[in-house]
Amino acid sequence: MNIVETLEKLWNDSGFQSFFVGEGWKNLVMIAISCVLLYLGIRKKFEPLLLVGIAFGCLLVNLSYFGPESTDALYHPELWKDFLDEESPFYHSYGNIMAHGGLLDILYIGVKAGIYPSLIFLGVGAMTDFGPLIANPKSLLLGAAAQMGVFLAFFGAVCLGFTGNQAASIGIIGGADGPTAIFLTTRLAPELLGPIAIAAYSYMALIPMIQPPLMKLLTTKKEREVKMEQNRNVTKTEKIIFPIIVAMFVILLLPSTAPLVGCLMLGNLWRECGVTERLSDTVQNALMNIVTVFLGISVGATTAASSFLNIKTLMIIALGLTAFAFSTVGGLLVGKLMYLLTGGKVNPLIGSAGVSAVPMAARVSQMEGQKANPSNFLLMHAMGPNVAGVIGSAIAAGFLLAVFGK
Amino acid sequence: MNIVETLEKLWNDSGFQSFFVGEGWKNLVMIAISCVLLYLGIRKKFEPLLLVGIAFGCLLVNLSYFGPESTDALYHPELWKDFLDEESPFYHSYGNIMAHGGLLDILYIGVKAGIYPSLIFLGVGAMTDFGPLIANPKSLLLGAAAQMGVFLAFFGAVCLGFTGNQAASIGIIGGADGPTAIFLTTRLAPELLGPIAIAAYSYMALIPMIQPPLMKLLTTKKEREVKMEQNRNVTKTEKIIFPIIVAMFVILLLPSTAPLVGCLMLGNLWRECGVTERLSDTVQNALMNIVTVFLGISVGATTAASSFLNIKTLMIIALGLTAFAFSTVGGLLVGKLMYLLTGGKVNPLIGSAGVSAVPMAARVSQMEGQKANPSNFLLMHAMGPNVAGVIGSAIAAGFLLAVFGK
Amino acid sequence: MNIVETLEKLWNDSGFQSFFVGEGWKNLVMIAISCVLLYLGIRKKFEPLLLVGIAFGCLLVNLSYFGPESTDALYHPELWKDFLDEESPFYHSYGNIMAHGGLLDILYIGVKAGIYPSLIFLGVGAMTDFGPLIANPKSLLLGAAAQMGVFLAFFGAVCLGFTGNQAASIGIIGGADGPTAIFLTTRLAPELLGPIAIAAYSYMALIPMIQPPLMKLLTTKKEREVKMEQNRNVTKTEKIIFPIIVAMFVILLLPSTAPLVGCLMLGNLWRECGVTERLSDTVQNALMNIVTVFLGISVGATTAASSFLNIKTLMIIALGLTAFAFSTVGGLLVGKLMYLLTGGKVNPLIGSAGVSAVPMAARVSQMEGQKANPSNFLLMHAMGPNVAGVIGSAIAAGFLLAVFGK
Amino acid sequence: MNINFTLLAAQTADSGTKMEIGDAAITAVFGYAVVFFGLVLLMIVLYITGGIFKSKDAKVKAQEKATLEKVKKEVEANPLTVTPLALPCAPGSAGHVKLHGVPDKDAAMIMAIVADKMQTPLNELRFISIKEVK
Amino acid sequence: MNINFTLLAAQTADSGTKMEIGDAAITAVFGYAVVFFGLVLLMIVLYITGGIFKSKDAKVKAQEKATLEKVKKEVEANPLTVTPLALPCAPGSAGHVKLHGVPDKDAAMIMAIVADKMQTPLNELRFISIKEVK
Amino acid sequence: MNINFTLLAAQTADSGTKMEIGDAAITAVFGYAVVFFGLVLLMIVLYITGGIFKSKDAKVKAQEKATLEKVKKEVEANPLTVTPLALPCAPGSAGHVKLHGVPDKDAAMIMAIVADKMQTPLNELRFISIKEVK
Ligand code: NA
Ligand code: NA
Ligand code: NA
Repeated sequence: MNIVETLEKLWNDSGFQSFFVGEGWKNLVMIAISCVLLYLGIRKKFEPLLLVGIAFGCLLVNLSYFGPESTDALYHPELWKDFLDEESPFYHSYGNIMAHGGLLDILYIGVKAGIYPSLIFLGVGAMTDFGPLIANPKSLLLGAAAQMGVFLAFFGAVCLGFTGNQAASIGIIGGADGPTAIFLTTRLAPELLGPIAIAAYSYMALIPMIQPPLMKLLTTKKEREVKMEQNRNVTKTEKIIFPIIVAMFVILLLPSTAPLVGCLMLGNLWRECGVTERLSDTVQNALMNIVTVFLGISVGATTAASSFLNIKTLMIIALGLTAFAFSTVGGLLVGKLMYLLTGGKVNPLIGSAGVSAVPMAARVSQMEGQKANPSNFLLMHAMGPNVAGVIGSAIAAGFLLAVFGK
Repeated sequence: MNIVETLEKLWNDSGFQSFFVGEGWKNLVMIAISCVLLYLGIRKKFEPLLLVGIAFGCLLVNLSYFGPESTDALYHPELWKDFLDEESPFYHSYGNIMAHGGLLDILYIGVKAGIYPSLIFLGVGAMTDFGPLIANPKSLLLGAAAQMGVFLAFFGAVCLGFTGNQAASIGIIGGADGPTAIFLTTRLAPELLGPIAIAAYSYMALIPMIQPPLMKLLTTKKEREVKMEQNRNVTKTEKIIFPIIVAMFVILLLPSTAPLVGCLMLGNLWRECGVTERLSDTVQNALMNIVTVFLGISVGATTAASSFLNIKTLMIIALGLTAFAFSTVGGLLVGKLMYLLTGGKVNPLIGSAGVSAVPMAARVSQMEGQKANPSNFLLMHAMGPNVAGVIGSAIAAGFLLAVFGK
Repeated sequence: MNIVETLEKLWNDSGFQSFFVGEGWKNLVMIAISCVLLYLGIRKKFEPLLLVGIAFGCLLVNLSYFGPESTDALYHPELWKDFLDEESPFYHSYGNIMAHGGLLDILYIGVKAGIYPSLIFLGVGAMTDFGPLIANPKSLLLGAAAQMGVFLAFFGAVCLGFTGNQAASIGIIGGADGPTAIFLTTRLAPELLGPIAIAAYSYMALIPMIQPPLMKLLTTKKEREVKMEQNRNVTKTEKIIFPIIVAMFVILLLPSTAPLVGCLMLGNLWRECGVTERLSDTVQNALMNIVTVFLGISVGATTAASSFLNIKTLMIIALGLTAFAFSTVGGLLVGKLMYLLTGGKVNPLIGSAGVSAVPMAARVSQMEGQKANPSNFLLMHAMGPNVAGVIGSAIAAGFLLAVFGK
Repeated sequence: MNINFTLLAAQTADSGTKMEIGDAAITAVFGYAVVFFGLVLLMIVLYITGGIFKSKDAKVKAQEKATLEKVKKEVEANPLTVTPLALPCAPGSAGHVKLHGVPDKDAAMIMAIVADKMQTPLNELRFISIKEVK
Repeated sequence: MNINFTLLAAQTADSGTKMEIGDAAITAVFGYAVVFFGLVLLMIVLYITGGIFKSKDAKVKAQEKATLEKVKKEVEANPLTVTPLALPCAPGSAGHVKLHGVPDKDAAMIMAIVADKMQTPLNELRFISIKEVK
Repeated sequence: MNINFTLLAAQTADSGTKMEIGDAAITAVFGYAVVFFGLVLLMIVLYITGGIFKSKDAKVKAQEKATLEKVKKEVEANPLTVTPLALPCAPGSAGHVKLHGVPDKDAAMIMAIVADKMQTPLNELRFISIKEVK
């Protein structure tokens, strides 16, 4: 044990000097970005449950990882490179990750294996009341229409030079559904997970700023003033049968949606069936929170400087905004169509709620409706397309997975 | 990307057409069975916490798995075949399951490794008051007697042509203890897990229908009318020492019971020791519910059509009923013996509670006792054999594991 | 199936006879020790949340493991020997553990991979109010001073013939921080995990007996009577910024501290940021309790007789006490120095709280202060050094890890 | 610390292959169509199952209407009575309550607290009277 | 999609080997005997440890009996008093309470709520009087 | 069961290598120094950031002092009023309350219960009066 050697080792390991070696300055930039994300999450309340974790994960990885020699890092991109490399002896070896990974590598296994998004969907299902959708099945058309941004952004991304897999992952940002976006991106283009997850959650939080201008642009005041009839009552039995039916049809149509749609509907069945409150409560709370903790920090870990700081990230941010905007437009246009076809019984403002982002988008519809006509209560009507949008995004993801997945 | 090819791929993947290929119709049958199980769980309240999950797992796997080419399936029986095949390069490789499995394959790892049943027993221990058993140790004789069905059904299964391992797994249905049955079957005959788990949980729910006729048949009205003396008080210290002693003696006798009995007794110690409420609460609630979620759907996943729809399943269902009936009979007969030996101080109705199925079987004893004599309160007396039955089943499982396990 | 063979097999497997074969008597001794630990945990309330689990894990492993032929054992030291042996085909193979391990082997994976201590630190962070430290940053000096025992015990252990790795693990007992001790020992000297964990938790419980004599010995009555000025108010923003800053500086300085300090500070950020109560609550309760359950029993499992019953364990217990004592002394001495330098404004009793053991050591300072002067309220002043001690121990562990880790 | 940044860059290799813009356009249109196909299919199924339940629903609604009108009349007859249907948190309605010198909001709060504490929906409890103690 | 169903069938191969019926009978009887052996062993141990604690128990019981009788007398002396020993959820007894025009069940509910809220067993709280406010 | 205890002993091989006592002494001193270095660094950073926030703090304190004094005056003017600032569990202060024949501790309890139930800090609730019903 030579004192000079030890001192040297400590100095070499230390992040303070790494900033000034090679591309270490990029880590400084990423640390600044993580602080901005923390500010957005905490002060601006941008989906803080996930964004604070993602931002802190980003901070941790950029404090501890300066390249493959950072053996103490919490996350090791090169291990995951081996994992994906068919030539490597560690191809598809989670054992290698467990044995040589840091804490965030190990937590990331749950993202990679698609466990966390599925478990979160169990909780989302247990929190979602599909009643407004069952009462008004044509909401599903709006939920479908509002996937427009997914496919437009996909097309745009291909035009900008992204591969098919990457473009599909970027497109799904327009689904406005965090877990779905993470699930698809992990499978199709894991190298883009960091920016895509951040874009997805940030834009979801920005829904109240993104949607209103488009809503005013695309609808007339008369349309926005439309009051809708009260929905019919939905019986308990219908609510119980609904998740079973949806699981059947959607999974048969697109088996690749099974993990997401299956979990969403199982969670919903536990919620509605009336004899499993314990489980419904646990998947909404303890389990969902634990998974959110793990998901947040491990997604944040994928933002190691080298893979985040490039022009692609900027493109993803731009394409993500496009995706959100056009999904809104898609929903509004079909909303207008329904307004016309029903002779003015449907308020087109509920179309934009089809992007999902439950329940934020539905609240935006409610607010805009009330601005046009203070006695207008669109919330429950907008909840139909809103929850339909979750199913719609899952189907869009299933399609992209079927086409681009191995 | 050829549009026709894509369309064809989507069509080939889709479950809609798979029903009409080869043995795909069997999946339709299984889907119908899963709906029946959902009905039993939700409307008939057959142990819904597990049965709803099992049934939905069954639904999901039969919607997504139509044979080894269903790469998007949630569960892949062929991966588990490789896992058990000594010749396969993936023999005993959980890594292969993680890398190539679906969501339910991955959750099933916890079943396969015996984790879930053990963790559930932590919670069961924390929920169980062994006081009535400590107050009245001869309850243990009834708990032992009520394992009769286990061994009779085992014998019957061998006669019907099952292997020793399979017969042991079928027999344990008579232990009326879901986690124990799952634990043993996973180790001895995993190919039968689906039907055995479903039989075990369904018959537990049917205890109030299976037991009363046998109770009336085997006891006289005079016997049923017997009022029993109040149990002595049990001190806090005795309750603390009890789990330690039981763990010691049972594990020394049969080390193969260690995971189940060890966890049961640790959970109970946390309950009784008075300084670990936090842990007692967590293993009863958050942890137990999370494990129940995972256990239910992954056990359900083992009901892929090809392994469920055969004559063996029907035999298992018949043998399981035999097992429950004869366990009840065993308990009642020894109850009658105790009635005779104590000069009429013991009501033989408490014998049937020895099958465990806590606390349902004890409630049935209470009900039947009150029918014979409205001022009769057998509940606390029946709780003794009832909790003894849990230990009895664990010992029976330990014996079968020692004989048939590798 | 030969009946005599079966009987013989059952007898051979049984623990009853194993006590009298070879070194089986050592298991009896360990069982007695586990009962003593249970007594200390339950009756004497020595950190019962962990000690009851550790003691029961110790009981379970010594009831079921009598050497490599105990295939039904809950924990298999020889599997972990292979895991650490570079020559073995199972070197660093968690897959081998999963496939051939018992329940406690599998739960122990979370210890080995460093997951449990990190997750516990998430909860500790969410439970800790760093306000008193922020109000009074010079508390950090006391938190640093109170690591004296760590390095003295390290030196003592080397003198007694321990290797560098082992000495480092023994020294960290003086950090008075259970998860940190477990984290470091698992990485540097896993063969000593059992005794080190037990010593660490036991001495933490003994703080109210270890510290007061030293406090009286090293301080004058006049010093102990000093009343301190009220701390300044700390704003919400400062509390939010604190965990971010600490994570930055400590991880940059010593990247090996990242899992512990990162998790501690993330938990604290969730606590303070005001928009993530759900997560803060979950990491303090459900998640922390679940991890405590797993950590306790799997740490207990490492106390298989052969590795626990030797002279080293006694040395560790003696060195651990030394470590605690000198950490207390270190804190008190710097406390006295601050008393002198501030002209008597700092009560040196708050120095001993720097050993961490939150909040016990701070309460001891409060009690001793009040004994000297009944109107003295040192608690909030002692909380500063107390929480600083947690960071101090993490830095000490990071240093030792950087020097001795691979 | 001399990091091989070429290697590092290689870690972020692109997944999948580039595709033609024409193919992308077809895929996009086709995908959007599949989403519509799936959700329209589901819509049809829901209309079918919904049809089965609507007849039951009609009966239930008729019954409810009657109850509501009855309550309305009572409320009109007694202007001090509140029907806390608008309570944001507690599910269900709570019949009606006489309030003596207690603001409506406070009464609603007290009722919600008690209902919450007792794990009972408000409509299974009857509050006869809430009076501020002076 | 041409699935190899022979392969599929092979996936559900039987675990273990067939056994003779005679062996099965012996194993069954023997197994049942082992279960009895284990639980009888445990019974003996419990009787031994139980014996140690029974003497203590005797003392405790004597004490409790005295207390109960005292309470009984008080109750008989004051017919309006309730001893909510039969409360299903709240642990412990709550001494006795005077009720003025409030049904017993309601009083028990209120007491259980407050005790539950305060995380205090009922026997550490004393309710002097519960009166309906008219 | 013939266990190979040599093998067993080998399982607990020592991690790492022996070290010289001199090296150990240097490492120990050096390690202690690193801990001080780290925490002193942190202390400096905290003093810097703390400085930024102290000016704000000063303003806040001034404001609070004024409020406290106002409350004090009111309390002195009305001896029956309690300011439950010392409540151990409930955060925040609750203004002041008139108590009629109810012990302070009971009143504080009731307020804490209600505040806890309503998930509202006490300072957002106003209790006008708590009176024991006789
Ligand atoms: Na969507
Ligand atoms: Na049983
Ligand atoms: Na410390």
